[in-house]
Amino acid sequence: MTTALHSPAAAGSVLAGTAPAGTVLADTAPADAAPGPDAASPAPVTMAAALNRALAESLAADERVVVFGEDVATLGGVFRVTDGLAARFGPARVFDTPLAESGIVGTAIGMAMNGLVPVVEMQFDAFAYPAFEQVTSHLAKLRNRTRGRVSLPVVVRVPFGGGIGGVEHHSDSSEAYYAHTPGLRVVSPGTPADAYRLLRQSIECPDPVIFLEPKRRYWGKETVALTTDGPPIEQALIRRPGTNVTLIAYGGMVSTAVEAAEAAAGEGWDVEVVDLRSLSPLDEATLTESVRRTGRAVVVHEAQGFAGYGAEIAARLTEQCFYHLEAPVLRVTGLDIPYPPPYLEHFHLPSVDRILDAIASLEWE
Amino acid sequence: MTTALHSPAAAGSVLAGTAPAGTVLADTAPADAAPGPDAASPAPVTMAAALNRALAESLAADERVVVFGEDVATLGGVFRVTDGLAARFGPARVFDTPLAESGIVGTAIGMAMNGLVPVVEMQFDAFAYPAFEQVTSHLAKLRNRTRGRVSLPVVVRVPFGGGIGGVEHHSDSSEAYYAHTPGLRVVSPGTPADAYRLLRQSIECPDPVIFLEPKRRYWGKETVALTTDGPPIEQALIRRPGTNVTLIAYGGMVSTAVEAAEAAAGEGWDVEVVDLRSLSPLDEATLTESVRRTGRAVVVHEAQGFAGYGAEIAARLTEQCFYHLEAPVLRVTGLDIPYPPPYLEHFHLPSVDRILDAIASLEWE
Amino acid sequence: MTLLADTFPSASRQTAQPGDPGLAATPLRLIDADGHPGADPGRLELPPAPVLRELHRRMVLGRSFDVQATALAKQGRLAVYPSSRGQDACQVGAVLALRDQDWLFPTYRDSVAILTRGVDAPEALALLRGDWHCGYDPYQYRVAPHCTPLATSALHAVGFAHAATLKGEDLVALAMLGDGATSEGDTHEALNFAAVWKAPVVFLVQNNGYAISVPLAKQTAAPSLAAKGIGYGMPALLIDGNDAAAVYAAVRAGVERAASGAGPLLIEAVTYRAEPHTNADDDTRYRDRAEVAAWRARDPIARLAAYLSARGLLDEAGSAGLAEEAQRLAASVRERLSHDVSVDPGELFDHVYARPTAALRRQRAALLAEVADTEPGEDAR
Amino acid sequence: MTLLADTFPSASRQTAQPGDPGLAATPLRLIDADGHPGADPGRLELPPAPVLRELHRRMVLGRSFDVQATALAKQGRLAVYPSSRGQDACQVGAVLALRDQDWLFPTYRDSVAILTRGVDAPEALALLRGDWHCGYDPYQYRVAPHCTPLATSALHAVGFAHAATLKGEDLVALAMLGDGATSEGDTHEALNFAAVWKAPVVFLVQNNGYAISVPLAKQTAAPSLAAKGIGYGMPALLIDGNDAAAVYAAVRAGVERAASGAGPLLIEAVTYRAEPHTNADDDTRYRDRAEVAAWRARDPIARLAAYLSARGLLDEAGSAGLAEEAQRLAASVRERLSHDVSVDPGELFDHVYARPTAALRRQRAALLAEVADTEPGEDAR
Ligand SMILES: Cc1ncc(C[n+]2csc(CCOP(=O)(O)OP(=O)(O)O)c2C)c(N)n1
Ligand SMILES: Cc1ncc(C[n+]2csc(CCOP(=O)(O)OP(=O)(O)O)c2C)c(N)n1
Ligand SMILES: [Mg+2]
Ligand SMILES: [Mg+2]
Repeated sequence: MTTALHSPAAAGSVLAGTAPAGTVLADTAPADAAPGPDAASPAPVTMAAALNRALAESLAADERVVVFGEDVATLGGVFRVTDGLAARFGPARVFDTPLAESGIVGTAIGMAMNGLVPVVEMQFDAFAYPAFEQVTSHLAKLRNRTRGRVSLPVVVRVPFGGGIGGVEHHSDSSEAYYAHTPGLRVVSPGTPADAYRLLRQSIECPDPVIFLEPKRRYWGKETVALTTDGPPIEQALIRRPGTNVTLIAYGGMVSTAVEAAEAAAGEGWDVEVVDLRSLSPLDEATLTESVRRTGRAVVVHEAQGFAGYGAEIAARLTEQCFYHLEAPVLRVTGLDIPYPPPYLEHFHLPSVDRILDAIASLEWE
Repeated sequence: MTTALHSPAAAGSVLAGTAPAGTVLADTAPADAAPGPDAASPAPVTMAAALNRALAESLAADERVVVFGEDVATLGGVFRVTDGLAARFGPARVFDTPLAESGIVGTAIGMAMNGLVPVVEMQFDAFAYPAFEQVTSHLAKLRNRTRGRVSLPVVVRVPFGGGIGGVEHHSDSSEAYYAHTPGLRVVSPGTPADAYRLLRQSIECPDPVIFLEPKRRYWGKETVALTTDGPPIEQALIRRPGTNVTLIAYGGMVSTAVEAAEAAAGEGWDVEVVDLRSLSPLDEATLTESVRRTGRAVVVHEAQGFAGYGAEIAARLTEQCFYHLEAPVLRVTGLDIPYPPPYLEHFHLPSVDRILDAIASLEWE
Repeated sequence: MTLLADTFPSASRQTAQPGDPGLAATPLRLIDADGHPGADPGRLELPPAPVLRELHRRMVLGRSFDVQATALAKQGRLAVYPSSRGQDACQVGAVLALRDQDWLFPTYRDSVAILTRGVDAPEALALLRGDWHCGYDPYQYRVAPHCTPLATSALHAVGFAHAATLKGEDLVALAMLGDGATSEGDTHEALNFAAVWKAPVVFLVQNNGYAISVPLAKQTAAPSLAAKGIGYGMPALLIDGNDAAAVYAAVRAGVERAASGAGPLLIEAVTYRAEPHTNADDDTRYRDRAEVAAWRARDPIARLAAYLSARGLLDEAGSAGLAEEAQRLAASVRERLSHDVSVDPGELFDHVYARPTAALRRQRAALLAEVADTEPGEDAR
Repeated sequence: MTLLADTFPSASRQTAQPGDPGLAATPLRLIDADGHPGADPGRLELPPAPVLRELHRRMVLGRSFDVQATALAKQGRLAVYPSSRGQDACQVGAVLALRDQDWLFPTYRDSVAILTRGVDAPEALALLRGDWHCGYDPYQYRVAPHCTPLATSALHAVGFAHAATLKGEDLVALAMLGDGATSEGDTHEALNFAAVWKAPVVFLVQNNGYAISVPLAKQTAAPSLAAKGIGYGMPALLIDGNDAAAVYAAVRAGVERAASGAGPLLIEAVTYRAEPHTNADDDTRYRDRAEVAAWRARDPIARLAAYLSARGLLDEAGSAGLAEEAQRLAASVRERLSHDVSVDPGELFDHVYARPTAALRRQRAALLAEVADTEPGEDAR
C-alpha cells in the first residue's frame, strides 16, 4: 500500500546538528535567548531560550559550573541552547571539545571528582550511545562505588525524541536505557517554564542527571515567568485535573497529552494529565493518588513500546492500584521499529487520535 | 545494622576474566568440553560444555561461521566456552582480537555484510557497554536501514548475571537494554540442553542475536542428549505444569523458579513455570494462555526491577489477561541498586523465599 | 630534567621528517593550485591523460549534482543536504581509483562519491530526502550504506575487508572519514584492528578543517592526522585533497598495496568544505568570509581544468559538451526529486527482522487500518 | 607506485629514530638488569641515593604484600587477586615520583601502587576481597577508585587534571594503563583530550606483554606503544619498566613538565607480569615456562638491590631489617584479612543517590525485615 504525501518532510528538519533554518531559528536569536533584565517577569519564551537562560544563570551563580561538548561554544550549539554563553563566560567556563562522546562524559566525571559541576551536551540522542559505558559503569555508579565519598553533580543534556523531520539517528528516545540504570536521575521537561526550573535544579542536584530535552518542543513558546520556585525536581505535576482517566506523559508528549485531554472533553471524558517530569526517581505518590481516584490510566511516550519506560508505569500502577482499576493500564507508544525516516515518522508517533482511541477502549461499560 | 557472614565470598568467584579455580574448573577440562563421538546421546554435560559443542558443530557445519573476541582462541575463553576451537578450526576461523569491544562488534558487522556468520564474545556483561553504539545503531538497524538488503546473522555472546562472587562490573544483567532495541533478538538459555539448541539456532538465525549466558549456570550439569530438535528459537517452554500461578523466568533464574515451584508444592500451591528462552521477540501466546488458565503470575529476574524487563511482562500480561487476573502480576527482581560486591550479592538476588513470599501475597482469599 | 623540552618531540612539530610522509608538513601534490605540475614528490604517479580527463568530467558532473541538491534542500525537497563542494577532488578521485570489486564506505557527506560510484541520484539522496534511510542496494554498487553516526562505518570496512582476506577474495575497502571523526574511539579501534589484521583497507580522511564549527586545532594537537598512522604501525600519506590527481594516485597506490596483502594505508587529504556544514547551518558564526573565499579560489575543478587546457586535453568544445551533460544531470535530478514522495507505511514493519514478528504483524495491520480510516490526502494526526 | 614500499615507514619498524624517543627500540634505563648503571641515555636523571633506597624498600614491602594477597586469594579470603609481581618497579617508582598533591588513577592490577601511596592494606583490598567496591576514601589518599573496566579511568584522570588547570591548582594526575587497555577507544579519547587541552597528566602504560592471554603482537602493530604519542602531538618515552630508577625519573620528569603547563606525557614501561593474570588464571595455556622464568630472573627488586649493595647503600643489616619489616606487614595483612567479614545490607541503599529515594527506603526496610527474620548465622537463601 502506498500513501502519497503532498508535503515534503517537516520544515525545520535537521541533520547532524544544525538549528532549523527560517522563522523558527529567529526564536533563538541572542536577544531572545539572553536572560533579560528581569528574568522572572512573564514574557513569551521558547524552551530553547529558557534552557539558555537556565545555563547562563547557573554559570553566573556558581563558578564551579562549566558547560562543554561539541559545538557548544563558538556555534552556541546546534539548537542554539548554549548561544552566547562562551562570549559571556569565556573559554574556561564554556568550551568546545574534540568529537568524542565517551571522552566528553569521561572527562566530565573527572572534573566533577575535582569539584566542578559539568553540564555537557550530547549533540543528539543516538550520539550519546558511544558514551554508554561511561554513563552506565561510572557516572551512575561512582558514588556507590566509593560509599558516597565521590559525588558527581554532572548534567548530561540530551536533545531527544522525534517529530522534527530528522534523518536516521536524530530522533531516538533513549529514556528507558537510562531509567533502568540505578544511580542516574532522568528528567525531561514538557514546557519552557519547566525546562528552566528543572535544568537549574538538575545543575544544583548532587546526583548525575540525564536531562532529556524534547527537540520538537524547543521552539514552542510559553508566556511565563522563569523561576526556580515551584515543585522540586522529582515531583510529578498534574497539568490538567480530571476525574475519569489519568493520562501520563513526559517531555515532548506532555503537550500532545493535554491536547488529547481537551479533545476528549468534547467526547465526554474528563481526563487528568500527569506530567512526570522526573522519570527516575518516579513520583509514585502523585501517580497512584490520581489513578486510585480515576480508576483508569493511559501512559504515552514516543519510544518503542516493548520494554519501554511505559511498561514500568503500567506494571507499577497495576501492582499498586489493582483494585481501583476499571480497565488495564494502556500504553500509547511508538511502534516496535527503528525510528522511521522523515516522511514516515508521523505513522510512528503517538497522536491525539491514538490517545483518544486508547481512552475509548478503557471499558466504559 | 551489621551481619556477620561466616564464609568468604562464594567459591568460584572471578574477576576480569578467568574461570573459577578449583573443582568447578574441572568441569571445563577439554575432555568434557569437546564434543563426544555421539553428541546426541545422553551424558552429563555442563552448560559451558554444551555451548562449546554448539560452537564446534556450527563451525564444522558452516564454513561461514567465525568465532572471535578477547581471549577466545589460545585461552579458550575465560569461561572455557571456546576451549579447543582454535586448535581444531585454525586461526582463520577462531581468533583473538585486540581489546576493544566496539571494534569486535563493529568488525563483526562488516564481516557479516561480506557473507560471514560471526559469533563474537563480550568477556563480561558490563564490558559489552563500550560496544553499545555499534549494537544499537548498527547491528540492530542495518537490515531495516537497507530495506532488507543487508542481513546481519551475528551472534553476540554475553556471559551475564551474577551469583558467582564476581567483583564490580562482572555481574550485570543488561537484558532490558537489548530487549528495548528493535531489530535485535535477545535469547537466554536456562539449561545445558537449551544452551546447545538455542546457540545453534541463533547462529543459523538471519537476525542479530544477543545471546545471554547465565554465568552462574555454566557449571551446572544436566544428563541430556544435545540436539537441535525441539522448540524453535522464539518459543517459550513450560518447564513445570501447574494450575494455580504462572511463574515466569529466563536464564539463570529458571532453576531458581523450578526450585521455588517445588517448594511451593509443599505449601499447597501448584505452580506452573514458564521459561521464556527468547526475551525478544516474546512468545506471548504461551504466556497468555498460561496466565489465563492460572489467573496469577509472578515474573522473576536478577536485573534491577525499575524499568526492567519484568515490567514489560507484567504490563503486557495485564493488558491481555486483565479479566482473568485474580491479583496483580508481581515482580521478584534485583534491588534498584548497582550490583553489590560479592559478600552482599545474595541480599540482592531473587531467592526461593522471595518468590514464595510473592506467591503468598497473590490474594488467595 | 631541564633537557626535557629538547628531547621530547614538540607537540606542535610541523617540520617534515624524511621517510615519514605522515609527518610531512607539505601535502603531496601532483598538480598545484595553479594547474601546474606539482614539485614531483617522487612518491605518487601522475595518472594517465584519460584518467585525468575522466577525473575532471566526473568532478564537473558531481558539482552540478551537488549544486542541484543544495538547491533542493533549500526548497524543502530534501530534509537536509551536507554539501560535497570543495571536496570534489577527494570524493571523485578516491572513487575512480577503486576497482570494480572494491567497496566504498562513505559518510553522510559523500553524496558525490556515491554518485560517482554509479548510484542513481534519487537512490543516493533517499536518506537526505527522507523517504528511507538508505536508498540504494549496497551489493549492487558495492557501496556500504551511508549514515550519520561518525566513525562507526570504519569498523564495518575493516571487518568487511578482513572477511575478504579470510575468504580469499581480492577486494579492498575504502573507508571515508572526516577530520572530526578521527577523534572518536571507533576510528582508533578501526585503525588498530586493520593494522593488526593487515586488512585490505584504505582509510581516507577528508580533512576539511572543521567538524561543524570546531576547527582542527581544537580536535587534535597532532602535527597532522596522517601522523596517527605511526601509532598503529600503519603507513600514511599526507596529500593535497584539492588535487584530484594526487587523491587518485594515493588511493590507487593504497588499493594496490592492500590488494597485494601488505595491509592498510592511511591517507589524510587536506581540503575545505566550501559550503556550510549543511543547508541548515550558519557558518558565518564560526569562520571568516576571507578564509572561505580564499579556499573557494583554490577550486579543485578549476585546477584540473587549467592543467588539462594547458596540455590540450580539454578544449572549448569539450568544456561546452561537458557543461551540457552536467546541466542534463542537474535537470534530471531536479525533475525526479520534485515529484511528491510516495511512501508505504506497511514497509515500516517489513525489514526489522528477516520475518516480521507476530507483534509487528499486529502493529502493521493496526496502522494500515488507521491509515485506511483517514481521508485520502489527510495526514494521520 | 613501485616505490611505495620504500617510502612508507615499515609497519614493523623497530629501529630508533633520533629525536623520537617514542619510536626508540631500546627502552631507556638508568640501572641495567645486572644492577650496573645503564648506558646514559642523556634524558633521564638518576634519582639521588635516598630515593633509590626508598624505591628499594617500598618494592620489598610491596612484594611482601603482593605475595600475601596472592596467598589469601588462594585460600578464598579474597574473591580474586591480580598480582603486581614483576611490575613492582613500575608501581612503586611511579607512585614515589608523585608529589603529595598529585592524584593516582590506578587499575585493578595496581594494588602495590595503591599501597605505596599510603592506602591501608584492608582498604586497598576491599574490592578484591569483596566487601565493598572501593575500600578507601579517594580524597584522603588522592587515589581515584580502582575498578575493572579498562581505560575508562584514563578519561577521569584527564578531566580531573583539566579541572585543576581551570581552577588554577598545581596538581598532576597519573593515569595507569595496561598494554591491552591501549586498544580501547577510551584510551584514544583520553590521550587526545589531554593533548588538545594540554592537561597535566602523565600516562603510564605498564606493558607487561599480555592482556590476559593475548600477547602484544595481537594487540598492536605499532613499533612501540610509546609511538602512539606522535599521533596525538604528545611527547613519549619508552623505558625499562623493571628499572625503578628509570620509572621514577620518567614519571617525575612528566610530573614536572605537566606541572609547568607543558602538557601531558606518555610513558611506555616495558615489564612483565610474573604471575598468572589472577589467581584463577591458568597461564600455562598461553605462555612458555621458559619465558616466565627468564623474566622472573630479571627481577626489579634484585636489580636495584645489586646496584645499592655495590655502592654501599644497602648492607646485610639493612636487608635483614627490611625483611623483618616486610614480614611484619605481611603478618598484619594476613591477620587483618583473616577475620570474618562484617557487612551491612542496609548500606546497599545508602549511596545510590545523595539521599535514598522513597523506593530505596522501602526496599531497605523490606530487606532488613527479611534479614531479621532469618536465623542468626543463616544466609538469606
Ligand atoms: C557519534 C556522532 N557524534 C556527533 C555527531 C553530530 N555530527 C554530525 S556531523 C559532525 C561533524 C563531523 O565532522 P567531520 O568528521 O570533520 O566531517 P565533516 O562534516 O567535516 O565532513 C557532528 C559533530 C554524529 N553525527 N555522530
Ligand atoms: C572494557 C573491558 N573489557 C574487557 C575486560 C576484561 N579484562 C580484564 S583484564 C583484561 C586484560 C587487560 O590487559 P592489560 O590492559 O594489558 O592489563 P594487565 O591485566 O596486563 O595488567 C581483560 C580483557 C575489562 N576488564 N574491561
Ligand atoms: Mg570536517
Ligand atoms: Mg598487560
